[in-house]
Amino acid sequence: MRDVRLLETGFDPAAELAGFAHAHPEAGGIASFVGQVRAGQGVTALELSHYAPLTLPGMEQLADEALSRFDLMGLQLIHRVGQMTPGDPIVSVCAAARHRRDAIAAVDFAMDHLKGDAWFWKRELRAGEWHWIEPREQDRDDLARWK
Amino acid sequence: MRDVRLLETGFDPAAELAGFAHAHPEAGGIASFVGQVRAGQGVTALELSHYAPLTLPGMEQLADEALSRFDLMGLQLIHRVGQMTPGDPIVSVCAAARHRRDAIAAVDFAMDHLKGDAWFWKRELRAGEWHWIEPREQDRDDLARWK
Amino acid sequence: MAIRLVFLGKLADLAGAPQREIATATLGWADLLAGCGAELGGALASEKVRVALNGVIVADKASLKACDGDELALLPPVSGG
Amino acid sequence: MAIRLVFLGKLADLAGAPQREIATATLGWADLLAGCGAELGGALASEKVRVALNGVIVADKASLKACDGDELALLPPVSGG
Repeated sequence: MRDVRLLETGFDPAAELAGFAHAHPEAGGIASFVGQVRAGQGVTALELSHYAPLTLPGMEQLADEALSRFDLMGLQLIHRVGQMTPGDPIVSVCAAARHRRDAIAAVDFAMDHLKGDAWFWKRELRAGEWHWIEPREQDRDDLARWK
Repeated sequence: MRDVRLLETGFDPAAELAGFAHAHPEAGGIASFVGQVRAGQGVTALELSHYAPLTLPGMEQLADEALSRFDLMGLQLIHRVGQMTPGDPIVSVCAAARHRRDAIAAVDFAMDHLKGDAWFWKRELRAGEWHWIEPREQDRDDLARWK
Repeated sequence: MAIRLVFLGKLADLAGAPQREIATATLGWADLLAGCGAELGGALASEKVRVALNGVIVADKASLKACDGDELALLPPVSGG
Repeated sequence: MAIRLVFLGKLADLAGAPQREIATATLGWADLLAGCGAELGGALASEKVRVALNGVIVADKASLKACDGDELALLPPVSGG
């Protein structure tokens, strides 16, 4: 099962994980990662913008790469766009595999690429002003591990 | 939050993940792994036994090691014992961290140790006969990565 | 006769709007930078800015040639996840 | 006067029961192996089998000395997760 979605509205990562696990009874394990808007640090809102002609096709290509690179039974990539508030989920990745290392590595791989090599732009509202988030050096290093 | 449990009865990993995520609004991300009894391959039941004086204390020590080794905001380790059927969850690990790599690495670390260095013994019922599961060479190699 | 420019991320702030139409039959990269003024043009000139022509990334910006009806997206470094 | 033996995993199958009481005041490792018979004693002799005395892993099995009232757990290689 390959399930790739770009969502304009909120979603429930635990419910998505439950549905994904239910769809893969033959898998030995399911790894997941959920990124959420951090509470604290004065951030009152976060907005993710995207470029429709590139963003979802890029996510689908990423899913295909992960499926060919790791021994997976299924992969789910869900990414929010639009405005979110602290505690809201931004991204969820689930990978089902016969053996756990494949599932965990696929989640690691997909997250590095969603973070550093997918067509999203993020800004935060702090004290009433929007600030664009620049990519971190760490994100580039994380991505370079897979080259 | 450190939450370590050894359960005699079934549990809902998605609900546990939801509760864990809710308890960590300040985390940027939550990584998880759920191991489940594989459907297919003729396995009709799986039984995990443990040794009470060692097993839960060992899991608590493992949680402490993960919390000191990685930059985490919380860690949850849940492991079933007793008899299970295909599709049932066996183990769930959730790690909350400011940055995703810590969360993912902590789940990887905890799973390798639950698999290869925790006091559990597993047997499978196939065609009406119980078969003890021997540790895999791969599990030893996985564990050796963290030495 | 028009070419549509789409500005992503902070480039939209610099451009003052997420989109802009340019009434021209053809547009090259140097024309685009020159036509955008010092601040926006300077930001676009960064090698980190990528360009998509009708949804396809342009490998060599210098050889870009957009025509009437095309959509040109200006893409600063990403920050997703 | 008794020492309780607890057999884990497949050792319980070989022992025929998960627990056994031995009516003795003290018990060393060699006594234990000898008293368990060829099949179970042979399995216990593996260096992969670990031993816990009252819930504490015994570092050097050869120096083990269990006394009346002690619990001795015999632990084959684990397979959790």
